[in-house]
Amino acid sequence: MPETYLPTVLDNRRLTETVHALRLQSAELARAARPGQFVHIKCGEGNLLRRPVSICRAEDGVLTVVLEVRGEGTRWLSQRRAGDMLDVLGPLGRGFDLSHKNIIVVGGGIGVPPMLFAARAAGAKAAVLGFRSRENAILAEEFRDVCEAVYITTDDGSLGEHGTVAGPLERLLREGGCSAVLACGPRPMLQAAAALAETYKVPCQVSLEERMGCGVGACLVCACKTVVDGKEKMRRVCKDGPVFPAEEVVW
Amino acid sequence: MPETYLPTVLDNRRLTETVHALRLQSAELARAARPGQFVHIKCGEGNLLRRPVSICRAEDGVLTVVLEVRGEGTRWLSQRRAGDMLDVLGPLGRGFDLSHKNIIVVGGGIGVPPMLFAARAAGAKAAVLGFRSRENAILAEEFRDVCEAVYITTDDGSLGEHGTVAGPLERLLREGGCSAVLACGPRPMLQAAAALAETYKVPCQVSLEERMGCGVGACLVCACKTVVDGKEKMRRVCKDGPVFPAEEVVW
Amino acid sequence: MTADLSLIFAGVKFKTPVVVASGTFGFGREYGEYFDLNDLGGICVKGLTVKERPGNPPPRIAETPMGILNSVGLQNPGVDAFISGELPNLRRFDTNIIANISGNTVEEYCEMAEKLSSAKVDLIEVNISCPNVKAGGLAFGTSCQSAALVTREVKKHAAVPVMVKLSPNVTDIAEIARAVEEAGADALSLINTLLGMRLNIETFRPVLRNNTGGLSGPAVFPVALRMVWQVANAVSIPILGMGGISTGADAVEMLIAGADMVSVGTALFADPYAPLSVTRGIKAFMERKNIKSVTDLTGRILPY
Amino acid sequence: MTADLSLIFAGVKFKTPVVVASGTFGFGREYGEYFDLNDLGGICVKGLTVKERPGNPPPRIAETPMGILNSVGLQNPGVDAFISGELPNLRRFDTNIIANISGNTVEEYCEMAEKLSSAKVDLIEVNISCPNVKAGGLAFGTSCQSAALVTREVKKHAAVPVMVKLSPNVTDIAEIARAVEEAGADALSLINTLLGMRLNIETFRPVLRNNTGGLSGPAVFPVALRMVWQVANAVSIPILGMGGISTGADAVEMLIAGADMVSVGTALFADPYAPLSVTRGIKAFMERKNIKSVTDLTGRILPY
Ligand SMILES: Cc1cc2nc3c(=O)[nH]c(=O)nc-3n(C[C@H](O)[C@H](O)[C@H](O)COP(=O)(O)OP(=O)(O)OC[C@H]3O[C@@H](n4cnc5c(N)ncnc54)[C@H](O)[C@@H]3O)c2cc1C
Ligand SMILES: Cc1cc2nc3c(=O)[nH]c(=O)nc-3n(C[C@H](O)[C@H](O)[C@H](O)COP(=O)(O)OP(=O)(O)OC[C@H]3O[C@@H](n4cnc5c(N)ncnc54)[C@H](O)[C@@H]3O)c2cc1C
Ligand SMILES: Cc1cc2nc3c(=O)[nH]c(=O)nc-3n(C[C@H](O)[C@H](O)[C@H](O)COP(=O)(O)O)c2cc1C
Ligand SMILES: Cc1cc2nc3c(=O)[nH]c(=O)nc-3n(C[C@H](O)[C@H](O)[C@H](O)COP(=O)(O)O)c2cc1C
Ligand code: FES
Ligand code: FES
Repeated sequence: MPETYLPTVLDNRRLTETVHALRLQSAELARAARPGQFVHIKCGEGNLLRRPVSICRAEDGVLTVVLEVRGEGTRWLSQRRAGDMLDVLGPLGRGFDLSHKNIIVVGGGIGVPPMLFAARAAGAKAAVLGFRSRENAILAEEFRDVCEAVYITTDDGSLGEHGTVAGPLERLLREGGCSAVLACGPRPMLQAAAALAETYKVPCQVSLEERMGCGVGACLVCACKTVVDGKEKMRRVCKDGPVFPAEEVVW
Repeated sequence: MPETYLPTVLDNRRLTETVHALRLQSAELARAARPGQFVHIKCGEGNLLRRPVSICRAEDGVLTVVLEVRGEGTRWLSQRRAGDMLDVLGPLGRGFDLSHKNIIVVGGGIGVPPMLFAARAAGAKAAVLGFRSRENAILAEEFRDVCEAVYITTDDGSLGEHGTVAGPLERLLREGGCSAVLACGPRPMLQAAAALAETYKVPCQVSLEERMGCGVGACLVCACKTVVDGKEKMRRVCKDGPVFPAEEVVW
Repeated sequence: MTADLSLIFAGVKFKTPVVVASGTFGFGREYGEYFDLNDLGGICVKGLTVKERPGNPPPRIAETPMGILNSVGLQNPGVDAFISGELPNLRRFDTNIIANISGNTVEEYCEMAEKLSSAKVDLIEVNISCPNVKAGGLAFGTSCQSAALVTREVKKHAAVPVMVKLSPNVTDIAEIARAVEEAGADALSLINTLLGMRLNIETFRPVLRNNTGGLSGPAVFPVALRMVWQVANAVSIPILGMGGISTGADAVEMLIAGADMVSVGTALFADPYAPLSVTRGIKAFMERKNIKSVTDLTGRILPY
Repeated sequence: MTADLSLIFAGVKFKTPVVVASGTFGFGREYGEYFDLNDLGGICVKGLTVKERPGNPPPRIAETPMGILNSVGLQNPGVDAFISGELPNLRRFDTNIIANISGNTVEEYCEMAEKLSSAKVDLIEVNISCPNVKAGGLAFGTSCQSAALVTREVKKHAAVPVMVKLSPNVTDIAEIARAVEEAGADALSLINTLLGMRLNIETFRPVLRNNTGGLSGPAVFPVALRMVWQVANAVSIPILGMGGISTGADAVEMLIAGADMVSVGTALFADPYAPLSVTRGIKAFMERKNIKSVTDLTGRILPY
């Protein structure tokens, strides 16, 4: 059941210049969390709205989130220290359908963390991770621990393959033997992954982002356009998603 | 010169259930402070306006303020810990005129702290301090260190004399030999002190309170009605006061 | 002493004076996972239109200092789908259901009022103040004539009490309140959102895809309180006050200013339990002040 | 690249587009102790009236979520005392002096405009939007007719450019802006404060002795921004935008929305140096974005 919890920060580890991993102590959150779900975190008194952050790991009573400083809210979060208490609503949303064998997970930038949770839970066949540059790469070791193969690409070629995730993903799909693509990252990346998966007739699930109000499905501000049974339908990223079958998304 | 400073909290000592003494490290503030002046303190991101708080002591690079929890702002202040930084504008306002011999200082409730600064600076002859009850009494020892005599009254008689400051003050004035009364506290107390001083033809100065905006004299929200040269005049508690000659105040 | 929070509002009995605001609570299903809907005085459901509406394109929300802007644009399944698909579920709870309606024409308002009366909602809230749609909405709410016209016609078609929701984007809200009262409204609710805007300075684009949106949340509370006071002085029908209420103390202020009941909206987004803590806060205040009935709080203001 | 912050506004040269808002800066003496007044684009002085006014009784201020309510009620020494006692001091600085005037009658506005023109202030700001006084003020600002009338008459008596300050407490601010432009105004400033209220629930009393007051500060920023955008789309005379600006980013938003200059008011109370940091913030933004002249920022919004 989603609920409001007041977990304590166990530690705050800086992964890159702007990305922090926070481990939160909460048996309930860790137990209830599913890959692809997110939590909605209150970021200080100054900010009225909570901030949605994906769950990166949930184990042994500890929930890990990885966040990039983008504005005031994420800056406030990045400054939390061990012992601080957070106000967290969650876990929220519909996560990934992991009832597939031989899953490829695809993550781009700050879309990488939730894919670790999915990869771990699914025992993914391969992970394809895209970053801007070597300095922005995160969690590569963790993926190597849980995936059979990990492919890294960078926009500037400073780490792994030069280019986008599309390269390794296409090769993997061409090789065959994979039965689902799961992706989170910037919209163009999701669109490219979905297009490739379609070409190779592999089902694809994408995790979308949208600005949120309530986070629980009541206010309808996080709408995204989808097609269900040939009919256009506005659905809620927070409640019907954030994960959607790629073929339902109107890009 | 008044300025904005970012002093560090040296310690936060709880004096009663709701009253805290904060010592702030700031050579500049301590050097510039005069008895009767106040500082304007930012109380967290949630509160737009600063809060005016009188200076209780200023010595050796340390400024002491004593505050009572009344609402959100003072609650926030009361929760500051050693090492925290405050945003303080000051010292502000016109303080007491101490160019008198044999001064009697009168304080009531949370109006007591600024009188300690005045008593210490003036080497006051006597202090008359009024509290609701024994539990609310503060700073009595400190006054004994700097005044020849200290009289305490409580509304319920649980400490010192039963009644208000008017009792001891009238006796002291009747005895004679005092040349000025300086007072800070609730309005009815100030009015009573002023009336007694007038009866005994002793000049009296009172420190007023009003809700403030800028704190520096620019916005005119802290107006109080005074009479100067027989003419009514709105004056600014923050800049023309908080200390006014009692005979100029329109009660 | 146990404070009595119940009251009769526009002829309808409410267990508590705390309802949830239209558009912030969907049709009750989502927050129903968090607390017992039986604990609410009432539920104003998401704004309904004659036909299904997809609403405006996203982004539909922007944050502002102690407020939010929304431009949902009345996304809803249409009045018929509400009656068949949502109302039966809501009816399982012992709380009042207030149907919020927005029409493109006076006829549309009337059509919905008829259908919802037959479906036996407890109250109809006539929204003439939505700032996020082109036709209808705000246009009806900014002149006395059109506000009165909608009210009069809806009253002819409604078999349940009619409450009219006023816009704060007007020069004189009391004047409109009086016009609506004269036209036969059973109650008033206010305020809807204040029209506002935010820009992204990196892209020079509005944050909202709709350019502008409606401001709600604590930032608007002092404006809402002033308007409730002005309207309470102008009319004698009951008032549902809202706009930025997030604590019991806020609600008490609103009641004292002249509201008979209060709505909690945006506060839900920070705290899903806000309507319950607001209710508890009102009760605690009454007991501390020895006020027996919540009706004794309404309009208790002592103006200078 | 060094960004050029200077501009011509209503025919007057300004060093920077940042001025301080009327009523928040007195006559410059107090904040002049904190920073060099030469660093300001201009100073809008405290609202002036023909005769000295004591203002409203205190309390005159209340805090609200990210905002304040004030009910000063135009306390000022009168226009003559300003000209003889304050203007000479202000004239020592290389910054523009904008005289803000409020009349009980059209004649009073004209009388002040004449005197201040002779005294050679740089601009006259006609306040038809003060919510804190009974006569004059807001009454003139809520109808097109009266707003246009005041503007037309003041223009006949003013020998310096005339800027009219609009009220946000209206249904359609663009309509009033157009009326004032047609009546000959050289510029517009907006917004004045939104009428609001707070209560003390312990005493059932309004916090302000005047019952209501004017809301300013960050809470009103999204409303101010929307109004500046609407007015910029409606008129071609320059706009001084204000309402809740406290950072360089806020000011940039306001300029992009269509303001030619911005005012900083309430932000001073939290930070006396706010006008300087706002100026620096605009400059840094322009340099980062490679925008040469601040006039290239104005109205650069890309609406959907
Ligand atoms: C389902 C979901 C999962 C996410 N998971 C992560 C994650 O694991 N790690 C991470 O670093 N970020 C994640 N994000 C993005 C993160 O929510 C935003 O970066 C964050 O809200 C920005 O807040 P701010 O105050 O720092 O920025 P500001 O720009 O100051 O925020 C202003 C407002 O816009 C909203 N907003 C701004 N950017 C976004 C965005 N990209 N998505 C949604 N709302 C936004 C904010 O929530 C806030 O309401 C996720 C977003 C969604 C929708
Ligand atoms: C010159 C001066 C000196 C003061 N010295 C002291 C002192 O040494 N110790 C101390 O404990 N208190 C002092 N006070 C009172 C103190 O400023 C208020 O108790 C405090 O501002 C309350 O803020 P709050 O947020 O806790 O209360 P809230 O009631 O939540 O405050 C709401 C608003 O009202 C204002 N306000 C409320 N009460 C007062 C008040 N009595 N005076 C002025 N503004 C008020 C606040 O500043 C704030 O803007 C002094 C006041 C003045 C004017
Ligand atoms: C996301 C959102 C959607 C809303 N939708 C509606 C609506 O459909 N009909 C309506 O009358 N008011 C709608 N409102 C306005 C609220 O009902 C309420 O009048 C306003 O938000 C002020 O109250 P608050 O500050 O407590 O939220 C909406 C408000 C929000 C925030
Ligand atoms: C204390 C105070 C006094 C004011 N007095 C005046 C005034 O005399 N004349 C006027 O035109 N506006 C007056 N205003 C309004 C401001 O000039 C400005 O329009 C408004 O505060 C919005 O800007 P801000 O949010 O930056 O303060 C006053 C505002 C405040 C807060
Ligand atoms: S954020 Fe409210 S419905 Fe998704
Ligand atoms: S608080 Fe602004 S003049 Fe005193």
